[in-house]
Amino acid sequence: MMTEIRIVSRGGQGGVTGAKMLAYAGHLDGKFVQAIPKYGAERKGAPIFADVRISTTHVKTHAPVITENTHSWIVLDPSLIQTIPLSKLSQDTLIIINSQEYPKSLQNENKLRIGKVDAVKIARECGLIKSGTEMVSTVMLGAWVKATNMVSLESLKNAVKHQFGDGELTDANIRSIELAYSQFEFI
Amino acid sequence: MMTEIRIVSRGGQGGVTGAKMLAYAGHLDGKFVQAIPKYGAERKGAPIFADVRISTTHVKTHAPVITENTHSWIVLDPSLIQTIPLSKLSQDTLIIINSQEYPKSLQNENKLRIGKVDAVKIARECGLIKSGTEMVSTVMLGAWVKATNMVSLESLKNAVKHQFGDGELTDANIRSIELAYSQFEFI
Amino acid sequence: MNVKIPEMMDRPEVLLRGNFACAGCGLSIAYKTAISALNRPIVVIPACCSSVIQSLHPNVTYNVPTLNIAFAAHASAASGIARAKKMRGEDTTTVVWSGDGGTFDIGLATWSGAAERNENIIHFCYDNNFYSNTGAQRSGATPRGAVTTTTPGGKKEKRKSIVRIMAAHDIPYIATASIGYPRDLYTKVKKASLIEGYRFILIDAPCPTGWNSDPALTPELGELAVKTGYFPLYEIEKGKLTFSRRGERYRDPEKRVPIEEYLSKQSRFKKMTSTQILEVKKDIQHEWDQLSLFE
Amino acid sequence: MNVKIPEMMDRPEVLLRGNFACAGCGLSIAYKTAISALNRPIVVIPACCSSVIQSLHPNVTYNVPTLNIAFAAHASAASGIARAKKMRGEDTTTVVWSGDGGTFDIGLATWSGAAERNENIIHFCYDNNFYSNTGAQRSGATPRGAVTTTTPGGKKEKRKSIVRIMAAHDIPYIATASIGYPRDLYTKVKKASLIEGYRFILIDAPCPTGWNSDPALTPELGELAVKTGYFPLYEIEKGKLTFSRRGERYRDPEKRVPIEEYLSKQSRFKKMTSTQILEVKKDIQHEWDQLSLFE
Amino acid sequence: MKEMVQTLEKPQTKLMTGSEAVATAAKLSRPQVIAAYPITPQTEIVETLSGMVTRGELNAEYINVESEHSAMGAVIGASLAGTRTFTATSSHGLLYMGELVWWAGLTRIPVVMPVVNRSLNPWNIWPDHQDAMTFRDAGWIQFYAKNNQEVLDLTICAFKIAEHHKIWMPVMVCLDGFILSHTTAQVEIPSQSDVDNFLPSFKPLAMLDPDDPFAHGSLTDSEGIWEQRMSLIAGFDNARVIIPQILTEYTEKIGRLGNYMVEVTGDIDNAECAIVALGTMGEEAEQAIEFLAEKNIKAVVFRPRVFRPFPKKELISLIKQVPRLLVIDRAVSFGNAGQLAIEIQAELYASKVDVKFYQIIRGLGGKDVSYADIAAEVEKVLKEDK
Amino acid sequence: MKEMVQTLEKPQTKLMTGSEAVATAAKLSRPQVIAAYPITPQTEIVETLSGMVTRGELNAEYINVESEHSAMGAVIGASLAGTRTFTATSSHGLLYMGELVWWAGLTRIPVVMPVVNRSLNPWNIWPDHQDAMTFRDAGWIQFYAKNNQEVLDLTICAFKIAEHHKIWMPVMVCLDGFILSHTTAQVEIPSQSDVDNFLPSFKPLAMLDPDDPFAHGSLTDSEGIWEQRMSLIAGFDNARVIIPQILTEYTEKIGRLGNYMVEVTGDIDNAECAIVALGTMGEEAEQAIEFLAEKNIKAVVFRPRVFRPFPKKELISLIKQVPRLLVIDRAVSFGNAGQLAIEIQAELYASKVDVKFYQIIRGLGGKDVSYADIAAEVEKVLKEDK
Amino acid sequence: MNEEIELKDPVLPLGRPTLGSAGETGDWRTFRPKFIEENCIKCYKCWLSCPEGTIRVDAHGEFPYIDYDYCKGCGICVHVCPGRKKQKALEMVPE
Amino acid sequence: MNEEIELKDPVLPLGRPTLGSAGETGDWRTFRPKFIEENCIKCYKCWLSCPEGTIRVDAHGEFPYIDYDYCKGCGICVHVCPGRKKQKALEMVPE
Ligand SMILES: Cc1ncc(C[n+]2csc(CCOP(=O)(O)OP(=O)(O)O)c2C)c(N)n1
Ligand SMILES: Cc1ncc(C[n+]2csc(CCOP(=O)(O)OP(=O)(O)O)c2C)c(N)n1
Ligand code: SF4
Ligand code: SF4
Ligand code: SF4
Ligand code: SF4
Repeated sequence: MMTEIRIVSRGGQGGVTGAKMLAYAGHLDGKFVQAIPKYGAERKGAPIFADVRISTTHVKTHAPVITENTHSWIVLDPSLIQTIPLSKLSQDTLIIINSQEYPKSLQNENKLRIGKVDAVKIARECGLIKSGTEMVSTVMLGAWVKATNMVSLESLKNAVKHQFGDGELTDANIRSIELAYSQFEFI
Repeated sequence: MMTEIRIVSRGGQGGVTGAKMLAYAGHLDGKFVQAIPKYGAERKGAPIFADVRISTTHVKTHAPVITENTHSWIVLDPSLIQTIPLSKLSQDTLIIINSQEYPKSLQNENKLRIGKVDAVKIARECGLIKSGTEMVSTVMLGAWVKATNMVSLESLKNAVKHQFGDGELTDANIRSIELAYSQFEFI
Repeated sequence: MNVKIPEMMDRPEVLLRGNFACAGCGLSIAYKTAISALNRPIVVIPACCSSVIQSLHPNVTYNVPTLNIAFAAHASAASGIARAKKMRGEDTTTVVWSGDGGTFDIGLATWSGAAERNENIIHFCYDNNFYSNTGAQRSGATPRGAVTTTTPGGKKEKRKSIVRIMAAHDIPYIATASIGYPRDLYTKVKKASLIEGYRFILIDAPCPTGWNSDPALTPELGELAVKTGYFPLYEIEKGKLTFSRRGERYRDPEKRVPIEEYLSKQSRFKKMTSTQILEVKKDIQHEWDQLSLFE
Repeated sequence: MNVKIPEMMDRPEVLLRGNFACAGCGLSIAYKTAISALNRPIVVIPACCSSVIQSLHPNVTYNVPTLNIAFAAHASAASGIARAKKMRGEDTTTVVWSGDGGTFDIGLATWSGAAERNENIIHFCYDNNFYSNTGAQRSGATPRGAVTTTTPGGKKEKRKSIVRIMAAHDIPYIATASIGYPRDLYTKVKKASLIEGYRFILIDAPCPTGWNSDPALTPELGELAVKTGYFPLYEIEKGKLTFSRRGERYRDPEKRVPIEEYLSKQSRFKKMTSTQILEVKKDIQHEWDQLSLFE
Repeated sequence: MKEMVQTLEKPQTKLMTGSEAVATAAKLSRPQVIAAYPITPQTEIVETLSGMVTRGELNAEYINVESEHSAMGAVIGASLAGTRTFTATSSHGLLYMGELVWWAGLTRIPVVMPVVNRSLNPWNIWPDHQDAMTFRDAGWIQFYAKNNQEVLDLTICAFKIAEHHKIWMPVMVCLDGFILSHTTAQVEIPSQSDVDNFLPSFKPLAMLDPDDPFAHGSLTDSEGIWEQRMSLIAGFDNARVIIPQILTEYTEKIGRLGNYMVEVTGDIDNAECAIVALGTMGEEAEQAIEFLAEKNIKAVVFRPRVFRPFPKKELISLIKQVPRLLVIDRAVSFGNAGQLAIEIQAELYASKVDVKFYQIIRGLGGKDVSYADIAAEVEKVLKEDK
Repeated sequence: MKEMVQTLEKPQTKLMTGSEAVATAAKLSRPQVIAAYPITPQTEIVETLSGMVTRGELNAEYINVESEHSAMGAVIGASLAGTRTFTATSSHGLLYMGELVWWAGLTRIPVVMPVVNRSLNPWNIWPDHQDAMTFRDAGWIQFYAKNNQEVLDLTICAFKIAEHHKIWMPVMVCLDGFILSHTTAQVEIPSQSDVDNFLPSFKPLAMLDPDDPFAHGSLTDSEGIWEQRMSLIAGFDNARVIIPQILTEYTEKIGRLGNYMVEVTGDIDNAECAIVALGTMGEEAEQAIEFLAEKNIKAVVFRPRVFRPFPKKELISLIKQVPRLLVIDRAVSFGNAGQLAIEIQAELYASKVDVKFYQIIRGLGGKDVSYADIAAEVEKVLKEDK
Repeated sequence: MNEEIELKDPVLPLGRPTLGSAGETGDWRTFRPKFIEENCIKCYKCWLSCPEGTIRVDAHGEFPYIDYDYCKGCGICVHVCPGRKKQKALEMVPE
Repeated sequence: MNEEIELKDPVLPLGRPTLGSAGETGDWRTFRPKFIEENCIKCYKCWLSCPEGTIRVDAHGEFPYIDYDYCKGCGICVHVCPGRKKQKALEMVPE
């Protein structure tokens, strides 16, 4: 069993680090994992994505996730919904969006499972702001865990600890995960 | 018909230029020719050789002359006789030596045709001295032409002109050729 | 005398909007200002951040003919262009646009040869003090004490004095300039463009991403580098050095803004101890002393 | 103060008899004198005449450990050796032995990097003013007006001032020396060997074959280069220049032997016009003027 | 020799990128002199190692050279001065050090160099094998790794192989840029003592030493060159024998790696088609055959893990057992074809093996190649050959 | 296309070395920018050309660069600035410019570069093909000349081939160091007007021009790279067609050269063995078959004059006609075999040709190879295969 | 031999100058510079220092304006703006 | 697989210091330096400048002598020899 997740974000939002943390959480749960950042020449602010695979056996593929097979899309910036090739998605694909409200462009997509969380708000609440940008990636991971239960909340928190070490930043991120976990809702 | 000649000399004696002139003389006679200097890291004074081929058809080989096939050896310095692999030479191979007297080491070689000319003397007579070294190569070519008639004396002289242009040097060289032509003797 | 802004306003748009440069990019300011001052430039760009900001093929942000070339081949490729255009009788200005890595390090022999031949080239080096393209590694231009990804404990050596190295080649024109003083830069480029032979202009070009500085402060960091004496502004014409109006006063260490003000605005200097800062001050003074010899 | 000959007499034999060098070879004198002054040297030799005179494998004329390396890799290979021996705790002296081509041209970036890192190396450049190995082509060290096989009309540019370029790197020790003054050379090498870091010694080493000069005159040409002011002798220690006892007096152009005496002994300068000779005199004076700034 | 295969049954102990795996392996191997120059996508290796040296975790001299030519120059010097050496590069960096890559190969310098494969110009930072393939003649042993675990294990083995006194050659460990270098995956890290037990300290065959002087690489005539070239050929023959031994020793002492030159994945006996590919494309092909199995198509993967020495015998004895062969190259010899395809065909000819042969080129300039793509190619082969 | 062969029936008009032949050909071709760096045994080319420029016999800019990397950099720049360009190198010089050799190949710079073949390190100035072979992947057309006449003729053709708008690629003309470069032989020199008539002035496909700006070689994604690589492959396909046409035109307008990609010498119908070799070893083999004929042994020589594009079809259609094949390489892909042998075998496999195949390596580091040696090898083949 | 194949034209590595070669980089912004006309003294320092060329001026003497399609929101223009009586003519506001 | 092949030792490119590595270079000579003992002041300038090391001195205070096996006859020693009262202690004579 292999689960493929794509995190869609803008340079600077923490999407790549988020992918690593998610993979790490899977790793702590005893799964085989992979985190693939898609590198380009893009700079801060440009759209980028990173893929995560969580599997019960060693992952042999190295390619970016295949659209049809992707289990979940975690979208860190609502303006990036347009980059998702909706028509190619399979039945029940999960899309989690950082957004206050239900995105209009998805209103008629009934083969998908769509959820949202106001990650910007949570990030601000928790003080997760760097150079003026809200760091929403851990928030979004918290929401995804709530939605899927595919890694344990505990492991995700430990992954955050592993990433940021002990200290305020970790505390803030863990708090944000908890908030997201409680505030996430399917639409 | 292809004739192969090896000129044995020391760096600075003009052996390589001699090979070029001999080839040029053959060229003027309407033959196909080749002059191959054997280049090494050797400096002035070190033993070197240069090969000449004169042929009635286009010369296809690019290798140094093969010992057994070599028609003539032109030896610009008697101390270099020792470098000739005498035992490998074929019947009637011609060896022409710059020497005043008959070299002892060749006294028992009766399968060979051996000739000599006192090229040092002739070169001095003609003023062919450069940085203290007698330039004996044209002298030796004159002797070779006498011995073999394989290129015309005229062509050899023209080759010298081609090499050194008009002027004293050419005149001296031509004189040296004539002297060698008259003084050469088989032993 | 510096050109007035209105005189600059009809300059051509050489760097088109909407490219890959980071927000607040110092090299963009440098490029726009310098290249727009030239007559029919042809620009050679070796590997550096400038080869990234130009965006992806088949589009490009540079609005002038541009040859991308291997890291160490800037001045040689430019030599080829300059000679070819001479053969063709075309009126163009051949330019090398290189980072400090390309100029101070891997490509040094290349430009030194071109400088010796006195090729008809203007060589610009925009200096962000490190390899920005590949993620902030040490270069020969990295100042003592600066943390880079290959000098995580801070660089031990002082920065190469590329200008003095250039000056030893006795080329006709050398200048330093800064994106903190765009009019000064523009004026110097205009002046250089009237001279024949190998000309060199070193441009201080802060990199907010690599220096971890506020993008809005890019020009201010340029100014501070001048005011602290860290980056003196001057020209060397036929071997004779003149400090620029903007720079002259910082000859007097007393008049300089304390270097700490400059250092504290960039996290790359965060680890510096006070002894190291003292050494840097010595490096600065040493450079001024050496430069003064050429006055 | 120069060492006395008797003090030199127990020096090791570093260059064995019976090698491929031409008769009267200047580099042989330079090598013998310089390398024999060192403690446990390990010598890195890039492509140059020194890689030829060593004779054919499996024999070698050099009686010290020698690494032959690619033309542009001298100072980097030496950096590797110096660091490795440091790791191993072995007491050796790492040396670059390069011609002017390797130093002035193709390998310039290499040593510049090593100099910036202040690697613990002594870099010798024996300077015969051109590429001797390959048959007398132009190098960055070729003086204006000299005929080489790639400048058959005489070189148009003046020679690079490699010493000023080195000096701009602020390395701890720089010296010029000549095979015309072997004791001076030996003394300088001894001195350099006591200093740590990147040290550079430029040795004037006439090449009778390439210069078409009488082999017996090799040392005299070395002397003449000094006496005509063409090749000033000096040391630069920590940035401070001192002209050597043997060289100081030629600061005064009046005291110099006329350059024509030097030029006329080498057929490479045969084609020079009097205007060119005047230019060369200017080049010489320019170099002295520039050097004097560092006193 | 008993066959061993890479075992990855349990989740491994650390998550790391391929670059970190290289740096970790290097650190465990205790190089004494490191010289390197940054280039995307190799930079993380260099940065990590310089951090280790700075923090004192690795007792080595780290030389921040000013170019790749100098990086290789420095490690050649350091190796001959008697130390274990390490460098890493990619793409244009590899080309820029090309002259010295040859130098190290032809004069037998046992340096270890990971090459993070990246395409060549025009500027493009994404992976293909054009860079490393350019040096397939140059007297280097070449490994191509399929995943981060193999990157780590092979890098440690590379030192032992390079420094084996019957081999004494440089070794390149190739890993696909980004695909491995920047991808995080699980890697099991051996303990320092296990590695020390496997890899003894550096024992120079010849060392620059004032007490026993020699000249290295001096002017050599044709006879000397011939002798050295023949010795290099013999060295590769030795390597064919010794590499599996060293891989065996590693697997026994440290585990997991396997001792094959060519890895076989799948059911060779029933395979309708075999796929040959290097590096991550090889592991991708493994996924592809699982994917094909779902469609009831049987295929097998032969992945040469070693490209130099070229594993002729191993490949031939495998190919003999299958009816069809699909070779996928990630590089081209322009004016002819894919390098891997050319060399395999040559061997097939020499061994008179008859197999239906198909060759394709994929993944140039970082073009994605997924298991689905590979599977589709296999299906195409089967359709064409009906 | 009717077949034409190199004709050398009458003594030619001038005696010159291979280097002079190159320089003469270059001069006749009117390059506008020349940049080169000396290296044995290429120096005479560079020196002769700089003399011609200095004396005003050739109207060109001559750039005395400070390294080969810069030589190739300069001609790339000059070519894109709209001029015909020329350089020449050898051995380590070729390696040192390697990064830019690739640059010229992959970004399509129509420069012409003779390579005077010389062995690689340790220092050795004598000939073999290791230097040029290293760049067989690099997107260059490669010729190997057998004698000084061919050197001259091919160099002139090289410009026309490089600059053909359906090819637009760099061309390397390889000549064996010393064996050709320093050997004096007869060469017929075409008149300037004949050459001008054959070779029109330079017409850039794209030029750096302030009136029509573009960026050359800028950052390119996988799709762009793929497109350019496929175009390069197509360019070689074009070259296969166009090269014989240009050689035909040369032979018609100027004479002598012949229009084949692979030269055949000897009686193919009765040959017991065919010999394949490049450059002067090819002509040496021609002599060898005459030598063998005296012993009543019939052999034939297939000499690929073009190695890139690899003349597959031509070789295969010839090899099909003989029972035995002896391939002689003057270089090695260490860890596998001779490059020529590998590629021919691959083709034999692909074309399912059955021939008794023999391969040897000869002449490394300048080891002499005479016709007698080659003849002996043929005899050995015949003895072995009885 | 195979003259009849179609000879394709070479694809050269040429990029053409293009506005927005990297897309509409305005959406990289999190803050935007806002122009306050009454404070502007038309010194054009913003124009001079904007790395993006997104401070536009139609002619000397006109007010500058901002091309928000490409402005990356670096804040330099605001930082360098002297404004009138210490009141800047530009300020950063959140997107 | 083929463990039984004999594993040869690598041939490394090592040259060893050898007297006369290029042969007895004395035969490159056309003139030879001749030593005239009575004129020698033991200044050892010849020793200092001989490129070949073929001016030999057994110990300080002894007379120099010449190793004719390797002396290339360049004449430097003669040229630099000051000699006694302008009478050189070395002169070149034809071989
Ligand atoms: C031969 C080679 N080595 C390394 C690289 C990788 N590389 C590309 S740009 C760069 C650094 C450029 O630094 P600099 O010249 O200072 O320009 P910046 O990136 O700072 O703008 C490096 C190391 C390369 N492209 N080619
Ligand atoms: C990369 C490379 N380019 C060119 C050469 C050929 N080459 C060998 S030595 C040499 C010139 C050396 O000149 P210099 O350093 O002045 O030393 P010299 O020969 O004068 O002693 C050249 C061009 C080479 N070996 N390698
Ligand atoms: S900098 Fe401020 S005051 Fe000056 S023109 Fe721009 S907006 Fe107006
Ligand atoms: S915020 Fe930055 S990019 Fe935008 S207009 Fe101001 S200076 Fe230009
Ligand atoms: S130079 Fe002359 S005087 Fe001095 S030691 Fe030698 S031979 Fe004697
Ligand atoms: S002639 Fe020359 S080589 Fe001979 S001893 Fe005198 S200086 Fe030495």
